[in-house]
Amino acid sequence: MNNTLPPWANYVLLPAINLLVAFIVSGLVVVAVGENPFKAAWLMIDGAFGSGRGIGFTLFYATNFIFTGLSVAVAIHCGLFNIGSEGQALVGGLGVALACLWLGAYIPWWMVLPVAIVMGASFGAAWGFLPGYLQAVRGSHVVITTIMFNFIAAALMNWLLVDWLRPVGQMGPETAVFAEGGWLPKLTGLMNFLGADVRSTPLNLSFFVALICCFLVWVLIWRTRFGYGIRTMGLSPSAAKYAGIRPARTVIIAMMISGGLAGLMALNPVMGDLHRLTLDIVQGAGFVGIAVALMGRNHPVGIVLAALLFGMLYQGGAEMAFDMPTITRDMIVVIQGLVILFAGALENMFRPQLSRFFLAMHRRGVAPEAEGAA
Amino acid sequence: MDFNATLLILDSTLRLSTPLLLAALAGLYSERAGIFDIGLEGKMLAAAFAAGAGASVTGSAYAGLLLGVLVSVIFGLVHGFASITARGNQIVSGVALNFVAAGATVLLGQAWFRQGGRTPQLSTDQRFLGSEPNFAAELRDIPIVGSIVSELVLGHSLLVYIAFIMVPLTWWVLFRTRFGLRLRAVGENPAAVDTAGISVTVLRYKAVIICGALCGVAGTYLAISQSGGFNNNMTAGKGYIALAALIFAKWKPVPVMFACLLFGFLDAAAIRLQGAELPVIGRVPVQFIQALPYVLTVVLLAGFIGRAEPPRAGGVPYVKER
Amino acid sequence: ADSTPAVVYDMGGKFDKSFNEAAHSGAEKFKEETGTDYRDFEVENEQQRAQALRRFAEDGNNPIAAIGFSQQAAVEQVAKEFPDTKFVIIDSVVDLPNVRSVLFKEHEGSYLAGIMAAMASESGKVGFVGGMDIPLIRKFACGYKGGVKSVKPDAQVMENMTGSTPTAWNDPVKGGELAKSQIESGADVIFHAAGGTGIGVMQTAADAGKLAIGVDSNQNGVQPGSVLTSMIKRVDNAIFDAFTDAQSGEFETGTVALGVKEDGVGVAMDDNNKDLVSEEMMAAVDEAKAKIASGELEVHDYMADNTCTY
Amino acid sequence: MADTAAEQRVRAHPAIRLSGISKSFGAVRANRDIDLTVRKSSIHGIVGENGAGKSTLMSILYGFYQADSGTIEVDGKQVSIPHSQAAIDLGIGMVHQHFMLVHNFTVLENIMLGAEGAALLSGGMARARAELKRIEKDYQLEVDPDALTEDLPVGLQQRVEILKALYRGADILILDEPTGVLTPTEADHLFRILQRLREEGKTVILITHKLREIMAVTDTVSVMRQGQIVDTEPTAQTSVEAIAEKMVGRRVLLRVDKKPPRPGPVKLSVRDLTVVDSRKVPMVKNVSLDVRAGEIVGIAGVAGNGQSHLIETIAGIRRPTQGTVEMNGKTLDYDRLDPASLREEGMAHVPEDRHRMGLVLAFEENENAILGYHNSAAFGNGPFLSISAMREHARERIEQYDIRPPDCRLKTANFSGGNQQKIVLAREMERDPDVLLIGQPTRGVDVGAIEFIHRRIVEMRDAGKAILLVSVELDEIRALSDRILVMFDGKIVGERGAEATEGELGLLMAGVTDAESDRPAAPDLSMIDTTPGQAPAETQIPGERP
Ligand SMILES: Nc1ncnc2c1ncn2[C@@H]1O[C@H](COP(=O)(O)OP(=O)(O)OP(=O)(O)O)[C@@H](O)[C@H]1O
Ligand SMILES: Nc1ncnc2c1ncn2[C@@H]1O[C@H](COP(=O)(O)OP(=O)(O)OP(=O)(O)O)[C@@H](O)[C@H]1O
Ligand SMILES: [Mg+2]
Ligand SMILES: [Mg+2]
Repeated sequence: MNNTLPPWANYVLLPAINLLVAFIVSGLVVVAVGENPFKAAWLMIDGAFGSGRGIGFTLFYATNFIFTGLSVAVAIHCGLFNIGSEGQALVGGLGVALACLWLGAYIPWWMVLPVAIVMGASFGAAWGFLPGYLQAVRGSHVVITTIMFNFIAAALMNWLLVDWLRPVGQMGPETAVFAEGGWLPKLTGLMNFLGADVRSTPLNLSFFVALICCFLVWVLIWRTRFGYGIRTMGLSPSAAKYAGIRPARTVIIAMMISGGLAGLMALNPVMGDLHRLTLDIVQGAGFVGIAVALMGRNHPVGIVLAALLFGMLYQGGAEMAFDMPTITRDMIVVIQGLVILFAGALENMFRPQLSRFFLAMHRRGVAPEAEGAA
Repeated sequence: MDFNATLLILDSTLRLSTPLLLAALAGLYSERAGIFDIGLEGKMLAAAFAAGAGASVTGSAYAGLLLGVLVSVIFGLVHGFASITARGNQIVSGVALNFVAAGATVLLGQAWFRQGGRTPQLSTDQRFLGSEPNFAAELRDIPIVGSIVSELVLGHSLLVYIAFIMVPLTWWVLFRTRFGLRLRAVGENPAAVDTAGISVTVLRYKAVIICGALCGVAGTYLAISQSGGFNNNMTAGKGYIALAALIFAKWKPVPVMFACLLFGFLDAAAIRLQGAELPVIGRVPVQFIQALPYVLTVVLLAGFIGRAEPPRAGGVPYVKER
Repeated sequence: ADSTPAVVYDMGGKFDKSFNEAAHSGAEKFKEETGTDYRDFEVENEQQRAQALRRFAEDGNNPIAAIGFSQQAAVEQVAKEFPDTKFVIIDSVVDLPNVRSVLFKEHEGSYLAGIMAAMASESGKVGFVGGMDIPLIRKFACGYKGGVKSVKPDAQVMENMTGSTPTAWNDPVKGGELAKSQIESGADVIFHAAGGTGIGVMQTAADAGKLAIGVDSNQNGVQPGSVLTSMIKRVDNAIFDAFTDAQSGEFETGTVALGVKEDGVGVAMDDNNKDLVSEEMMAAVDEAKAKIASGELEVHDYMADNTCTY
Repeated sequence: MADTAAEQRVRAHPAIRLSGISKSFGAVRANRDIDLTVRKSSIHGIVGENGAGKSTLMSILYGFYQADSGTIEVDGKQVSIPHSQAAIDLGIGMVHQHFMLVHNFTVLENIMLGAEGAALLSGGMARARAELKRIEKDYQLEVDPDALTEDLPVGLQQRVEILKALYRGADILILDEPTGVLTPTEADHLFRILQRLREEGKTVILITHKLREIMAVTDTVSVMRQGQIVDTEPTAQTSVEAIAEKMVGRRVLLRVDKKPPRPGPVKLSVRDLTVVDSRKVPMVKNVSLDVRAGEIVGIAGVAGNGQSHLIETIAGIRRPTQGTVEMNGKTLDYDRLDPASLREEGMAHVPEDRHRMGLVLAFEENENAILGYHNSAAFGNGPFLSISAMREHARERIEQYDIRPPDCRLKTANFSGGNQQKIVLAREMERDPDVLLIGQPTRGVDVGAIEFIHRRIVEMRDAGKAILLVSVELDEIRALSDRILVMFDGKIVGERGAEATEGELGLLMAGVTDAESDRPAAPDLSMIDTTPGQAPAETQIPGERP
């Protein structure tokens, strides 16, 4: 795509326009079910940020999306489209849960956490390895294999939970609740200290783990030799070959890092909130991650912002469902879809017009910052 | 397993593969034209809802079918607009439309019918139901052959027959008509089609419309033939299995049919094996059978059993000017 | 304490034509009779269970009813946080001073359903389609079997479970397939305990001109004329009582188990199925009811020892 | 304008008249205000450097691209050609530089595509078969109509393209670099067909880099440079030198004053090297050569005769199928060594295609300045890169090589071609390598920069480096090399000293080896040939980009 947009337009203006359109269409849907879209919007925003509880939940959901967003982004930097974060996160959950089940009863959380992190990440990485390997060595399209692996992961976890991990006499396919050592501290105290008055919130320490991962990913991609290799692979495989960057190795490792990040997502729901492993810990976060990465332009800072947006949708949407009889929880899913559609798939819909506009300004020399991208 | 039980499983295999077959053929048209479509799931779901709602409101199965197809085609056109005109990412577009369908169906269903996203139960005359021709009874008396014919061939719903007729029809369209020639070409090398004086855009839009229509029939089948109304998330991943089948069949019509029958059979078997003890093996984990289609497909993709090479131009928007 | 009560439904949603819907109608009944409004919420994910309960508690709603065993963990958590708020949990036990746990003796109701099935069956073969394969559902199956055998000791009972995960509660297509396979192998009466999946079971039975038995709430009207009866679980009563008790200030906590005796379970009779039910059927059912109530007949409870003795 | 001269000679209507055609791709102005007139039943040649805009102009005439401005006349009538169908209807046919064939179609299917006749194939098939037979007979263009296209050698694939055009009954036939993929005999066959077509009254536009062909077959020749037509003349009235000069826009004569070489020990030694390309066609055949410290060995040859594959193999980008390479006396094990580790061993490589290999256009300048050296201790410690070190290093190079604009954070795509080349040269030359492989050092670079680059190369030699130089610009080879090897058809067909004349080298480049020099000398003109050669088949590496 010939990109004659100045950076600020590319990173801020365009996504903003796309979002706006997405929300307008969502508004129309709200009208279709006979509610007042402005009231809905207000309920959503207030529900997400209006109260300490709301903020807690918003950040809790955002944590998931930061992890999956990073996961997708790392792969994209290597020119890979990993839509398997969903499955990788689920399998990562197994790693986290096992760590907590085994150790939770014997040692405190701060000793369990590192183990859980290692196991979650490595389980996720393992699930990312195979598609990576198949892409790099056998040339199987990573998009298709990762779709398949999502379903294989679901079946696998289903089997494990039903036939192995479910304690006897328990109804649902879930593990037993972990002992205290498998519980990450909630951030309730911190939030209250910061002046929010919340009795309890699912927001937990893994939020900070996510932020740390953002920093690490930034370092990896822009400050390490391997990250340099990843970006070269992603931007010009032929140049990578010329530079002696081994394609297969780079692709496989990138997919493992991507899977590992997805796997870490499981910390948040499993060790941070539910304190047990259930089948629906991921809830589409893997797919939302695609949109988060796209909107965040694959940069950690952008990803955090996009993740907050989707966290707001989840939490605010739930609140909206509380207070609007005819609007059910499914509204969230619709808005999500529309945002992914307009900010993701249709992100270039307005680019030509914008480009022409800026090119014109550039030609007239009105916008000097356009020079950089000319 | 005795003869009769086998027949019954095969019979239900037919019923269960029908939606897969329709969806997979839909995907075939789209992907052969170079438009990847992981939105089969969403299209089917939307169509199922439209069909269910349509049939219950108008009281006519055919109206339901019409609406189902219409809605699914609209979804197809959105996907087309995103991938052909806006040159967006086809995978992302598919993901997005799946989300929209999953949410909107239940949301609207709840708002309109207040039955937890379900559409009202349909009476038999508002549905596509198989009716056994009266000679089926006599046929049964003929040993083996008779019962095979009457069980497997006769008494299915109209849509089942449509699905299976679509297979030879698709083959014929693809390999015996001008449209088919161009469709195959545009999926491999759009520039060749362009320089041959044919509009890539129009051709690809035709493809996504056909894809939408077939998904529409698939969804309709789910909602008002296989069951008596729409039910939230009633596709339950069938769209992805269809996709797997399409790849497993290397984008060829007749193999697609066999792939779908295989996957349908696995499903039929899984249903009956749920929690059941088998004589020798003991208790087979059903989840394993459920995962089998995907595992098989990956093995194929890995090139261990043949090679699955997608259409060359698949997934890439046609851009002349970098 | 005249505060508005609240209900948190399980994932099936409040119009699942099954026990969430039963709870809903109970709440509606309460609203009509007392004029007091109530609030409700359908959860979509694990986080929201606790979130909803807590949200209602913080808003001062009281009592708060949680439908379904999946809510157990959440109720435990939140009930601790709000000792002054009364909670009701259906189908599970939470042992806290401010929680009323309501259990149902599904095996007894299923036993009655079994009797009717056996008597209605001409082929001597009847079917059972369960939702998610969990002890609770096997409890239904076992009681049902007992009822059937009590009438026709040599009758054959086909038993299938839909799945092993929550999706098994909402898969009519699979339900239909299972019913079809049972019908094709001779069953002419099929009892479902499968939530939304049952819709497919009843549909298929109707399509094939066979009989189905509904569950939880009165489903006789779902396929009028081909639903023999419904094994009703009076969740509506449980909710209604809980709400009224709380209003009149006589809300006792602890565990209650409602069976035939307490009229907590039973078989539904209405215009939709009166032509299907014969006098002798009624007679047999009433007799069994009496025996069970008097304790003379003890229906085996699968969950007592995870075995079925029939 | 020389066009006017041409115009006077146009009887009746010209077949084609283009006026004021301009076309930009983003920031690149591919065609700038072009006027071109093509006489009926003539063969009109168009020459020009890579990127001069030839293909773009023809694609506009064929309706593949739309001109930003300008008008087109066919047979004196002004027409608009919004899509290829319009061009086809006007009797215009085009054989594209990059074939427009469907790889998994049969020849027949490819030819029918777009001209099927009826909605059902069966009828059209039969007709097409018959028609094809006729054309094949008339022009001796045999191809098996049922063969799968991807199984055909490129030469035959091009035949299919020509058949496509003839099948549609083209009166005006455009061929974009048709001979790039043809053997000399195949090429001659093609030219006979073109002459035949002209006799039938058809008009042919022939794009090529090979001036020998221009002189041999065209009636008129137009020269393009930097998106403009700089000259159009009757072929008879012009000369190769004249054309060549106009093409490159400078006297193709270069002086580099250099001291006599003081060759040291052998640094690079290649023995019996054989390399096959992705289509398994051998591109390099048993090549052996030595490069000593302090000497420049130049490899001359018409593009596409294996030079690129030779260099890329030595650099470790391709795997040799047989033969050995020794550097500093050590045999290089290519299964173990990749280009990066070879650099550590002291081998630097300036690739001939800077956009495909030498640079990542989306990177900042300072990032490209370490491409291939990104593992070196100088640019960070342990697994980490030091941004400050990278930028510091980049600034030095910018300073030394006078790269403009002097901004190490600017996106590389936004540097001009010449400056992009300087970025690559600076990177490869300044790391004190023992062996330096250089491909096309001055392609698309302005004269000032060429001077500078040549001086640097000689300085490197005097500093005792062993330099292997590949260039399709013979004058460059002659100006720089101490020894000249000539490559033809994958083999080294001769060696000469720096004093060798254009004439003798030209003979060698045309494949006339010393043994058979009695053979009539092909006009020694093929030398001033600027093709990059067909890029190896894997130009676009697959790999989905979001
Ligand atoms: N589709 C395109 N999008 C963007 N830029 C293009 C496109 N096609 C050509 N260009 C640019 O336009 C200029 C002219 O390209 P063109 O292919 O016409 O040159 P050419 O004379 O045919 O070169 P060659 O001899 O290598 O074929 C080049 O700078 C090229 O990079
Ligand atoms: N592919 C491209 N993308 C963006 N901008 C480009 C591109 N190619 C050229 N430009 C812009 O156009 C300007 C002129 O580029 P061009 O390569 O034509 O320079 P030039 O006149 O050939 O100079 P030189 O002789 O040094 O190559 C460059 O300075 C650059 O800013
Ligand atoms: Mg060209
Ligand atoms: Mg230039």
